[in-house]
Parts: sequence; C-alpha cells; structure tokens
Amino acid sequence: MNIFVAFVLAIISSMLMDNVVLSRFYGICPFLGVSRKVNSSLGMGVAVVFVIMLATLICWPFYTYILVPAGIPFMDTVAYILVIASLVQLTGLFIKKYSPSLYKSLGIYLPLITTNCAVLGVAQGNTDQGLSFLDSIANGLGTSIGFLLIIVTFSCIRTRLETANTPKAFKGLPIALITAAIMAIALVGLQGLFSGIKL
Amino acid sequence: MANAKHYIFVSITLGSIAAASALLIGGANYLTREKITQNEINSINKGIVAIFGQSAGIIEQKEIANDSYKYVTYYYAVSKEGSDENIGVAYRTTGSNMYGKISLLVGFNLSNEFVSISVISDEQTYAQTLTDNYIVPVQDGTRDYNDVSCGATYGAKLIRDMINDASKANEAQIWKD
Amino acid sequence: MSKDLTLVIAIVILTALVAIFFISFVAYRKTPMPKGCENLKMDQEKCASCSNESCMFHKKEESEDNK
Amino acid sequence: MKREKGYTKKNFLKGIINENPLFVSILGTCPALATTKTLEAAIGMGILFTVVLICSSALVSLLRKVISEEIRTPAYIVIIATFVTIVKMFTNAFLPDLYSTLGVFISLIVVNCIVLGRAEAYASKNNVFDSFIDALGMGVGYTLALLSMAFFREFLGTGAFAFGNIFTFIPLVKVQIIPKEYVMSIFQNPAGAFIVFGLILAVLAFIKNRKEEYKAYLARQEKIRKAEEAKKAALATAANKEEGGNK
Repeated sequence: MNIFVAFVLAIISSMLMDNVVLSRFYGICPFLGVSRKVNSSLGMGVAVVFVIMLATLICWPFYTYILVPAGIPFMDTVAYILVIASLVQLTGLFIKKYSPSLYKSLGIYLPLITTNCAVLGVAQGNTDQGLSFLDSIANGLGTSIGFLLIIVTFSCIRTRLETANTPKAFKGLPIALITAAIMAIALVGLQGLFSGIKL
Repeated sequence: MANAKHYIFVSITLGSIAAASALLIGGANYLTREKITQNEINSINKGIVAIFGQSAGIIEQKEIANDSYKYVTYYYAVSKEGSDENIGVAYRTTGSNMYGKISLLVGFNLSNEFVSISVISDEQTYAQTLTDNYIVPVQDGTRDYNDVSCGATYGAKLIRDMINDASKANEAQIWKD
Repeated sequence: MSKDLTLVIAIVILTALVAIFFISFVAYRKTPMPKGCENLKMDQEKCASCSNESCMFHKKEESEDNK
Repeated sequence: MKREKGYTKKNFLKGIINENPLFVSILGTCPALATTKTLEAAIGMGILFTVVLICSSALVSLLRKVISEEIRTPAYIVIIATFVTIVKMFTNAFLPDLYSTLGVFISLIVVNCIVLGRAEAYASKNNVFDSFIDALGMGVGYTLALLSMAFFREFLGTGAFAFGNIFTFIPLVKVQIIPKEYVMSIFQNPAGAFIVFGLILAVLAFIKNRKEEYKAYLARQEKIRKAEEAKKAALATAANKEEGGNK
C-alpha cells in the first residue's frame, strides 16, 4: 500500500465522511455563530485551518518527546490548552506586526479560536487514539479543511435562508440546525466512496 | 519601581497557580493510578468470560515480543474455575490504523478452532460502525471477512489482520518457547 | 525515575508553559494595532449564538451599548 | 452589600430557566450534540460538567482578589484545565465505562464556553457562596437540557430506555416501548442530534412568540376596554346634560 494514497485517503475521510462539524460535533459554536456572512465564515475557517495545523505540528511531538519521557503523559490536556492559547496569541502577534492586510481579514477571528473545541479536540484525539505523526498530520489537515469547507457552504445556505419564507418559530437558529442535519445526512451518503481501493 | 513590583507579584501568582495545578494533577494521578491498572486487568478477565463463558479464568499469561507477529502482545491460557484443566487459549492483540488504536482478545479452543473475539479497549473515532458492522458479526460466528465501509475506505481491515495474526501465532504455538 | 523528580519536572514544564503563554499574551496586547484596523468589526454582525464573555466582540458591543 | 430577599433562590433558578446555558444562551453545544445518544451518557456528562463548573467557579471566586486583571485569562485556563484533568482521571478510575463512552469530550470541557464565561462574568465579581449557587444552577440547568435532548434521541432512536450499561453499579434494566421494527435510527445518528436540537429550539421560540402575542393581545384588549369606558363616560355625561336641559 502506497503511503501517499493512504495519506490522501485519511485526509479525505476526515474531511468529508467524518466531517469535524457534522459527525464529530467539534466547533459547533463558531459554526452557528460566525456563519451569517460568507466573508466572516471564510476568515474564521482560514484562521482555524492555520491554528489546527500549527497545533498538530507542535502538540504531537510535545507529547511524544517531552511528556512521555518525563513520565507525565497525564498532563496532556493542560499542556495542550496552554500550547494552543500561546499559539493563538503568538500568531496574532506576528500578523499584527508584519502583515496588517492579513490582520485585517483574519485578526478578529484569532482570539475566538482558543475556545474552539476543534483545535483541542484534534490535538487531544491524535494522542488519545495513538495515531502516528503522519496520521496526525492527515487528521489535522483533513479536519481543518473540512471545517473550512462546511462553514463556508453553510454560510452560503444561510444567506439564502435569511430571505426565505420560514415559519416564525423556525427563524434564525432552528432552521439553521435543520439545514445542518440535512447536510449531515448528505455527507453520510459518501461513506465508502473509494472502497474499490485495496488498502 | 512600582511597575517592577507589580510584575513580580503577577509572576509569583501565576507561578504558584501553575505549581499548585501540577501538584494537584500529580496527586490525583497518584490516587487513581492503581485503580486504572486494576480496571485494565478486570476488562481482560471480562473479555475471557465473554469468549469462553462463565467461570472461565486465566491460569497462565506470557508477554510475547515476536517481530513476525506484530499485533500479538500477550498470551493467556484459560481454564475452568477451580480446576487446572485447560479449555483454550486467548491472545491479546493491539494495533492501530488511521482511525486510532484498538485492542482485542482473540480466543481459540484446544483443537485450534477460532471461538470468538472481545474488545478490550477501543480508541477509534468511529467505533460505532466498526462494532455494529464487524465485531458483532465476528462474535456471532461469521468469519467471511467482508470489509465494511468506514470513512473513505475500509476501517475493519485492522481487525481482520489482528485475528489472522493471532490465528497464525496459535498454529505456530509461539508461546511454547 | 523517582516520584519526586517526576513531580518537579511536571511543575517546571507547566510553569514554563504558563510563562510562555503569559509573555505572548502581554506582548499581543502591547503590540499596537496596525493602521486601518482600529475599528474592525465582524461585518457589522453580532455573534447572536454566543454569549462568551471572554470574546472580544462581546465586550465591544457592550461598551457601544453603554455609549 | 445589601442583598434582597430570596436572592439565592433566584440566583439558582436563573440558570435553569431564564438563562439556561444550552437553550437560551446556546452555549456548550458540542457536548450537547455529541453525548446525548443515551440518557445515561447525558447524565454522566452533566454531572462531570457540573463538578468542573462548581469547582472552578468556587476557586476563581476565592482567588478573585489575588488574580489581577491582566493575568485573568491564563490563570482561569490553568484552573479549569486542572479540574478537568482531575475529573478525567477519577472517571477513568471509578467509572471506566463512562470514560470510554464520553472519550475526548471530557477533555473538551476545558474549552466549553460556559465554564470560562461563568468564571469571567460571575465568579470573578461575586463571593464564594453566590458563585457556588450560580455554578450549581447553571450545571443543573445544563444537565436538564442535555437530559431532555437525550430523552427524545434515545426514545425515538432505539425505542427503549436502557440503564446499567454505563453506570455498572446499578442493575441492567431495559424497557422496550416502541417495537424494534418501528424505531427511527436516524435519531441515534449525528443528523438526528441536529434535528432534535433544532426542533426543541423551535418549540421554545414558538412558546416565546405565543407569550409575546398573548401579552400584546392583552394590552390591546385593555386599550379597547379603556376606550369603551371613556366613550360610555362621555355618553353618560352627555345624557346627564340632556336630562338637565329637559328639566
């Protein structure tokens, strides 16, 4: 089995079939809160991709080469949340200093990411499930791109829903949640899409 | 000057919070560690009972580190409670794929026939589909290894490999040496 | 490794992490806003589904309401 | 500070009804969707969450004079993460089935907006007792909200209520209400979680709308009644005048 094919398949399955929002339920708060306008959802999504990738690249080696040899693997949650929070601040610092244009489009979403479950969920899941480093990267990449994809799609649907004639009780969040349910059903249908490939 | 004092105070506060948190977590770990290892042993015993029926117990166990069987980690000899008569053997297999780690007990009877499997620990993200579509049919006696779709492709191939590995190890009787 | 040494290492690692976070936190606050970004808002939308008090938008909206 | 009578009761009840974290503030949605497959898992999640919330609120409120403004966020994050880790270890030791059912969602209590939000909004400004009551109310409110979601999901998805799978110290009980052929297993799937949550929010919005409409209706009725009274009074005075004129 080609490692590259396995890598791509892992990315695709954590992106679509096991989508981070619609089947793993990470990051529902920004999914519902920042999806009214396409622009904001795009900014949020890109910021999440960036932070998840950085967190995956740092947390996995941190766990394997520092926490486990030191005999304190049980401190993982505390360490991860601190690493993620510092990462968010440092990223914000850098783009504030060196790229005002990037800050203009991403800056305001960065502080929101510390309390985004998706980042901690991916970092914690990678080590809890005992994934290898390559698989962790695939998981991080697939998860974050899946988040970007779904939040942008969802915001496009929501802008249409704003003008649609929905019953009064369903206005706002309820109809958005029902829409999310239908999207989840659609993604379930993709399971086993590449089952012709022998692993 | 006042600024420096303020910063010293702030860093001392933060430092002591961090130290206290580390101590608390360490203490909690110290309190719960034994219980967690005990839980692991209990889950293996439960798995043995699930495979071989009530009143089965482990009489002998051996760690296996053989490179040609990469999933098999432990060997257990099983007997009825209160007697030394051997009624079968079980292998503990541990492996992981892109969905995570899984640990199984694979049981064989004395004439080297496959009996059943039992899950010890399951860290896989999408464990539900695996359990329903694969583990339960195997436990019910189906042994034609149809892969189930899970994610983009197969998720259950790992379990098939683990059972085959244990089966091979049992035929070679690697525990004898 | 002895138990005490493990605990010491745990304290050191955790304190170091907190220190890193605190330094980056202060540095982020002290860095001045780039020009043109002073009044950034999330496209004039409110985070309706989230009442997270630690969120910067939350505070902004409240202070505007007070005015 | 002088406190009004019944403040404690109001403080406790607000977390359950008026400021319910899940159904009114829409916070902590991730575990609400993920851990409500069965009633037992929902109870377990609710209890763990309440324990973490109470402990961190009490400690934050105890240390509110020591923690200065600028180190709030780091200190709160460390405190919450510590309690979550401790709770996680004890769950792993004493309720291993609950631990494996909830999985990563126990760790995710750290980033649950309710815990950090309560610490910043309430516990950092009030005394220990009030913070404790506030946290207890919020925790109970969240647990009840989780239970109401899990009730529909388990009932419609499996047609039965099963106890004893996760809390192994109680005997195994399973009550099948809907025959197995007629259950809608979609409610056990992720999509069902979204549907149940959306419908509950819709029903709550409907009730709220109805209440407002009823209030508006009452106000309108009152206006009409007043107008009629005024009319009657005017007529009566006019009639009086006429009578007076006839005399």
